[in-house]
Amino acid sequence: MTLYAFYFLSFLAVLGALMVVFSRNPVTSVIFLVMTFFTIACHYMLLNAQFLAAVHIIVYAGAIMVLFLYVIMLLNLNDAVEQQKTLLLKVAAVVTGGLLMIVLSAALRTAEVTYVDTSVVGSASSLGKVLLSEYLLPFEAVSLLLLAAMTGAIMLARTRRRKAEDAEGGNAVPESEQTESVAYEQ
Amino acid sequence: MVGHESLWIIPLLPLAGFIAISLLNKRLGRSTVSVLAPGVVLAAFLLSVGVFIRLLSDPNMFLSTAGFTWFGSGTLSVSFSLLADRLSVLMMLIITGVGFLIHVYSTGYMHGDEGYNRYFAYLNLFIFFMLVLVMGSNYLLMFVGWEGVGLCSYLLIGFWFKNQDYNDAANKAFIMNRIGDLGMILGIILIFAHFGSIGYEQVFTAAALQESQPIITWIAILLFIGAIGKSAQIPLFTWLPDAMAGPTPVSALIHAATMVTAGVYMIARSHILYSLSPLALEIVAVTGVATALMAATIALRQNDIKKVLAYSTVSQLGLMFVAMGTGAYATGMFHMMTHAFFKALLFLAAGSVIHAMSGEQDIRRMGGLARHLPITWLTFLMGTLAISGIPPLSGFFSKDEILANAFAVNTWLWAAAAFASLLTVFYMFRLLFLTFKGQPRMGEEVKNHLHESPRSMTIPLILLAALSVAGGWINIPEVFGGGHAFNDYLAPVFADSQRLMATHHLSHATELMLMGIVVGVTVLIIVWAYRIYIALGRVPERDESTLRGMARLFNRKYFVDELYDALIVRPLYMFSQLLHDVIDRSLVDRLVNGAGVLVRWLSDVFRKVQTGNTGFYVFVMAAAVVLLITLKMLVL
Amino acid sequence: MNSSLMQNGLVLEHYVVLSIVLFATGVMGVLFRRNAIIIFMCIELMLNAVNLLLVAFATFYGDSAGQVFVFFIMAVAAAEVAVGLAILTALYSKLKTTDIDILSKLKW
Amino acid sequence: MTLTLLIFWPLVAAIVVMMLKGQYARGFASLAAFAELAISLWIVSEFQTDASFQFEVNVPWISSLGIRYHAGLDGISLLLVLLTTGLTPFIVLASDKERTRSFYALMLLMEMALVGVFTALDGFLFYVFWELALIPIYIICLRWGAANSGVITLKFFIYTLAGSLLMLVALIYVYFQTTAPHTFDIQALYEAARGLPGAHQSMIFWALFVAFAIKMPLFPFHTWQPDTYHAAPSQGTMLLSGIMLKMGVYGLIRWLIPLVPHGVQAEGTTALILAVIGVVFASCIAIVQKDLKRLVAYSSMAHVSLIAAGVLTLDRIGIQGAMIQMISHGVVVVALFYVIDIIQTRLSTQDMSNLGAIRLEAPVFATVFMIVLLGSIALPLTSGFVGEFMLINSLFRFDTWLGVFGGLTMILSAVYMLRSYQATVLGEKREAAGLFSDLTMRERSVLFPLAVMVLALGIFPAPVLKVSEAAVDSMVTILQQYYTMR
Amino acid sequence: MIAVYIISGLGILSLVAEIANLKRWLLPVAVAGLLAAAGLAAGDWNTSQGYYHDMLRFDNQALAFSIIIALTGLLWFLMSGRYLREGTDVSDHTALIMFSLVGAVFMVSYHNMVMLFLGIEILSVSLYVLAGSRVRDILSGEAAIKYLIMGSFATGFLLLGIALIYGSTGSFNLTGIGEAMASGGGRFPVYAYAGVLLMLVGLAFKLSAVPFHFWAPDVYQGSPLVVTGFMLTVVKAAAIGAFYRLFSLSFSQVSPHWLDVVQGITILTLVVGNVTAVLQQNVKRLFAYSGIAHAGYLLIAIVAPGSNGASTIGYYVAAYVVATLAAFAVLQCVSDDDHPAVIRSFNGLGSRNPFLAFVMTVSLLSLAGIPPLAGFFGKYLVFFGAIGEGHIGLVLTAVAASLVGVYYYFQLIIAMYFRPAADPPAAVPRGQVVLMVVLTALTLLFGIFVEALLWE
Repeated sequence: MTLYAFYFLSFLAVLGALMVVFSRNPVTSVIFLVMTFFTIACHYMLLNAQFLAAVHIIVYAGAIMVLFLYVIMLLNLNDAVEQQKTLLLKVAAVVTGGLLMIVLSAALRTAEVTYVDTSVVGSASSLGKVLLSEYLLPFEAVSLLLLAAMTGAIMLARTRRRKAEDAEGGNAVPESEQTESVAYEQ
Repeated sequence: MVGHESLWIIPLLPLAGFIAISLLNKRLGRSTVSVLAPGVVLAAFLLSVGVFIRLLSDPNMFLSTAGFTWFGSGTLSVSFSLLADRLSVLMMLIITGVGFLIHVYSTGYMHGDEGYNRYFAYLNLFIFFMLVLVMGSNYLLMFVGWEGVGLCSYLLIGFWFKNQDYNDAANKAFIMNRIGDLGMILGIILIFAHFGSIGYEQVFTAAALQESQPIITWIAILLFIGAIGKSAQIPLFTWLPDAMAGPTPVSALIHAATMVTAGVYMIARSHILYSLSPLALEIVAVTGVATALMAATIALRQNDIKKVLAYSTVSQLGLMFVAMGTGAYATGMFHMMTHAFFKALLFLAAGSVIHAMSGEQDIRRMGGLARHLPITWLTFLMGTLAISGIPPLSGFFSKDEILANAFAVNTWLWAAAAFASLLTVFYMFRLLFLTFKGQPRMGEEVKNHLHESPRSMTIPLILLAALSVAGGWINIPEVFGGGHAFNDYLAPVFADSQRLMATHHLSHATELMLMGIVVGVTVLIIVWAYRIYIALGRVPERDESTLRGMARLFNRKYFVDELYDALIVRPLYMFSQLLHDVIDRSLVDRLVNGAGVLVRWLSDVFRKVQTGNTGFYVFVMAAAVVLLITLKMLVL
Repeated sequence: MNSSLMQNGLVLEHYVVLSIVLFATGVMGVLFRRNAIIIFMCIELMLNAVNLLLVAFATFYGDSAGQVFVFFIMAVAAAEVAVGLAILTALYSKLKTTDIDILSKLKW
Repeated sequence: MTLTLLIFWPLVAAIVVMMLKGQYARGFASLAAFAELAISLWIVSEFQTDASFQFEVNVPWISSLGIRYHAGLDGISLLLVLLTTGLTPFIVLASDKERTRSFYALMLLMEMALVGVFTALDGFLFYVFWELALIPIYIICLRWGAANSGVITLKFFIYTLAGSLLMLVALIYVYFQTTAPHTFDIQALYEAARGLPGAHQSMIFWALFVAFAIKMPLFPFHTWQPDTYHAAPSQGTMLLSGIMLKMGVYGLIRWLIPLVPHGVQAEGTTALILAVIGVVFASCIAIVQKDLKRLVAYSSMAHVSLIAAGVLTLDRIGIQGAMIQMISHGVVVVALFYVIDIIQTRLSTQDMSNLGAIRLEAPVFATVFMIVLLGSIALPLTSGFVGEFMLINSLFRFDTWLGVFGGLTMILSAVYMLRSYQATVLGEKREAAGLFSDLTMRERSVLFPLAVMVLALGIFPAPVLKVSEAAVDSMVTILQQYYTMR
Repeated sequence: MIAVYIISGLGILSLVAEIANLKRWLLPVAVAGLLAAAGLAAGDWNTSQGYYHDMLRFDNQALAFSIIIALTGLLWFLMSGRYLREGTDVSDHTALIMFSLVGAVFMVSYHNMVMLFLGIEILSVSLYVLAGSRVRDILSGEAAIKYLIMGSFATGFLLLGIALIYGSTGSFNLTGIGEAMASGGGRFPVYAYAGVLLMLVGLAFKLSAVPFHFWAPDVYQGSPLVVTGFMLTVVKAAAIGAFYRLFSLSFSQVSPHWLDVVQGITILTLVVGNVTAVLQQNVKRLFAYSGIAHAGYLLIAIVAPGSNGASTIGYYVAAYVVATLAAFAVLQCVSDDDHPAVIRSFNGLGSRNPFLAFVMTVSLLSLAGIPPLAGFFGKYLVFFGAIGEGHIGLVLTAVAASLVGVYYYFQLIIAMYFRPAADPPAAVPRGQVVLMVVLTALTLLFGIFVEALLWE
């Protein structure tokens, strides 16, 4: 039973992934990616990692994908026709991806069949214990990472805004810089 | 007999003269130089006489100095020390004696030349090196003198350095000598390798105890190559006629009397090595006779007064080598000595002629000079008679002995040598007649300036003429009841060889007969020459291109210069150019630069791979991963 | 140990293969597309494949560490996406495109 | 301590020169160089002529890698140190007044590196000095060289660097063969390398030989040389040819032959043949050169090839000949290049076809030139002869034909040197040629001592030979023992 | 460990400084803080302490690299003070640099894969932003986006590798992994081996080793000058530190499974890095390739660490960092981000400003590996180790490659001293003079006191 669920979910996950790649419309890609994420969350459930599954949905579907959608909407990309690669490059991409799959699968083939025991898995509390004891430092480090990302994103946005303001203000930017920025835009 | 440090004074005197003149060049007046330069040589001569007298007392006596170690390493040790035995003192006497006379002569001849001081400096330096050559106590010192005189010869041939032809002649002389010198130095190295020493004493003592063996032949041949170069034998003789570019006294001193005979001296010095090697002796003799013939034939058709004498010198040197090659070392030395007298005389007299003719050297523009230059004429006549072997002049005795020895060894050798010496008679008298007799053929202006040379020049002429006449009398053969004094004098020197060589003894009758034939034919030739050049008044054509056959061959010196030019000089330059253009620049250097070009090319390729396209970069990364996993996990 | 695991029949190797397939699909996507946003999405796909693999291994070993690692990956993914999209929007305001193949001024 | 002073005094002086005002630079630099000469002469006076290393200093530098600051002098080193300290003052004196102070500082740096190379007894130290010598000369050639010197000097630099890196690899390899704890000490390296099997020794031989051959340079590693000599300023050329190429020969004697005797035995003949080819090759090419500097460059190559050939015969006469010939060649070639420099500055050309009749106006110059030239063509009683005789001697006894070919240099050197003399000094004055004033006092102060050295070395070479005799003897003896044991 | 706190604190402080208007004090505080961090790290020498359940372990190797990173950061601040001050977002920049320094310290002191991963990401995320910080410059944006895409892509491989290794060994701890590897690769050896290769790919990317180097030239060229300087020094130091740490602590037992690969990558890196640099005209790009090339030399030390690989790498990195910073300090004086330096820009620098030319020459000579400068000893130590382990072929390749290196470094020297000056004399700010003197002196002194800089 579980095995069939596994196969079904796997099928959906792979299908979703392929659709992400091959969809022309970015929004469609996003939808399929969300689908894949859901199937992966289901896999987590299968593996008895309920808490992780929940977090996964929240973070990926709830946050990251929304961000993607937001940017797509913001930049109005959903109806922009994306330049396609040439057929040759596409074939090369598919071949490379396929080869990577085949090669890795072949390389990672083990002689034995190993079953996964789902009984001894950490719940939210067990995970929390590990996370806040053994993995306390990385936990804090992630805060640094997020802080850095935040700072960076803000810095980029702020600089751009300031530049835009300068452009409006006119005389705030020296003549030479203005001409240069024009030159770069060409 | 070590410890005669006073020997040093003899070579050092002329060296001091050289140093004084060259350092004080501008500050020394001509008159000072005129005294100083001949003075030191005269002093050296007098000291040599002193040595000579000391050596006369004891046949086996020799003097040597302790000297100092020049250089050395391991078993090689070269000492800088001098040695005087009967052989070297003979040479010293000739060098300083004739040298002195020529110095005196030069004070007149070079009068008015702007390089007067320089000239005498070189001349003194030459005397120094020549003395080192003959007085050195080992082969390397001989080599020092050997190359040193070569240098002086180079400097003096190119004395008038503004003339590039003269410079070319000087270069030619030096380089040809160097070819011989290479042989000589290799010979010396072989001596060192074989005997473990290069000192005369050690080598000769050791050699005297040895059997004949190939290595000694090689030594003898290599040394002889040196002699070929220095004494202008086939195939290295062409520099000597060109060397006439130098001032005439130089030709007399260096290219007739002393330096060119160094080869003869060298063989006399190394006689034991040659005596041990019959093959080497044969080579010496054959080379000598061939050179004698060749040079004599060439001389027949030369029209430059000095060139004729130069070829004559080559020819006479050939005769000396014939003597050496027949093992008659003393005879060779004897001829060397008489030749020094009469050839120096002839050159100086020729110089006197040139001096009078305002530099003209072509005998076709001379004639009838006997009236204007009586002393020169007479002395030149003496010289000519001497070289022609007219008894009882010096040349007769020396040449006769050579022929006699040659006859004893090989009749053909004798025939060739005799023929060469008869040719000598012809071209010498041709020269004499064309120069001094017949109708004057020079221009009026030259004719009006004709004058006998100053005293400083004529006195040496007279003295040398006297020596040319009387020089042979010290070695009057037994046939004429003489004591063979000269041979006896040198006998101790060659004693070791004497034991090794089979003694050829001609009966007096044969000897007399040979003499008779040669002298008889000589007289006939003189008459013939007189007939052609005086009675018939035949003067050689101005246009030499009309000459045909043998005459052309002789006139153009067998085309040897052209041959060398085509076979050696040009190919060498072409080969060098080829090495430079093809091997050096195009091959080796291009290989080296090719590495750079390759790197730049690769750089360009690698650079272009960096397309700036992120998709491509990612693709390469993914492909690399695939490749990596495949190779590492699946294949290997 | 094996016998007790037979019950639910989940095979570790299956997860490995699934992860690899998802990962390879992500890689393919990165190679296949020119739109930077899609490429980011494909990279998310790759990271998720790794997540799945980690969870499978964590379950196999009964070790929470693997699952904890997944948290960190998620956090990093979020941060990367945030920064990435920030850069992208910044660039978009100049270029009016998210096509990465146009960005090839830096080369050679 | 004395030795440390000897090595590092030029460095101190170089720093001082950099601080001086420009116009005092040459004066101080030459004073410093003469001071260095004085130090080296003092060392000579204290030197015992035996085979031992004297004035040794030996302190740790990088002890975890077995690297020490270990330097000392035996006769072989001392001679080359003397050559360096003896020539540098004259090269400094020979420089134009206009040169900036960094020029003199670089020269002094160069002197330091050279003295270091000749005294280092630690493989690593040797290497460091070896490379160090390259930098100043590179900069000198680059900055004060001809218009096209950029590419040429870079080629020179990379080429020599290639060789020396090979040498470094070989030295490190040998280092690891020493008994633990590994060390770069020369004796330890000797022992370690001598114990290696033949094939390894051969590899090491070639790695080191190529390094040294490039430096000298030997055929076919020479192509950097004529261009570099030509492009470099004359002082650079003097340093390069007078002293620097001796580094290669010194390397052969100190760091190659005793290190891998078996390798030398197996491969030395090939190397020797290359050297002899080089003699003839370079001499022939010198004949057809039109540019004086190139001519002397090739002649220098011919001479050094002969030196290398003599060393490779492993004969004590050959090695001693090489020693004296190195000194002689240094003196002669520095003088020759200075002569060319004088011609160049007077007449702005060094092409022989544009020259002639200098003697008319400058007899002193012509005479000095002649003396130096005679030294170059190895006339007896000049410095060149003794060495050349000993070299040809060893070569001829090693192999007859090699000796004959090597001996051709006697003839060929006469051909090209006399040709150059005739073309520049003799003959009729060309109309185009400018006035050639005779030597100035400064030029005399350089050329006269050099000319005197040419003659003095030719007449009294024994003291010089004596210095290195014991060291060479002991080296040859050790070699022979090694061969008989093997 | 205190160093990590201090640097993190400095990062947060600089964000606070923006609000509290303390910007004027920011740079001095940053410099002092980094100095303190380095000093404190030095104080922990020989303690080899693990922190937070062995997440980080400050053994000597980690300490040495931490010190190098902190000091490099310090020197970098001295170099780019002007750039930071002139932009208004000094606090953002400082914060990001500080964070990336923290990431770098994690990378060289991690004892758990998590910390490696987080260290790399903290470093990278900060740098993605810094690379793109010249928003008005498209090239800067291009650099950022390229860096980001390829960096994340490479992270994917790194993570897959970590996951596979975890799958086989059941551990993220380096010691645990090392033990499992030693006992035959853990539960599923093939996973472990594949994991090693994939991690190798991920780290090779960070190190910009060929063929994972493509991002480097473009990103380095497009980024602001000072950021390029930072990436070339700190990132390179951190990457090789991480690389060495992982492969020496965890993977050394399975070296047959990666050694030949690293060798191949090394050779490729040496050749491609050096050769491609030959024709570069843009100096930043030239240094990018030079950076790739130096990664190649550093990789030799991974292949053949010898008895003391960590200190070899440490020394090499220190020498490299000092020389590169000096070069960038000069570069900053002769060019700016709007007028990127090309080789021509250096024409006649020898006469325009002899001091700058001298500094540049020394640093270039050091980079080229000419004795007695620090760079030479770095190369020497690397070759030394390799020859000791018999990798002669590798060393000969490196030798040939460094000859090519001489060629392109000397192009600059030739330009400085030989080509006629076109531009007016270059001015040097006083603070920079001190920095350059210090850097040049370090380059010289490192060469003399090699011993003092090596540790067991």
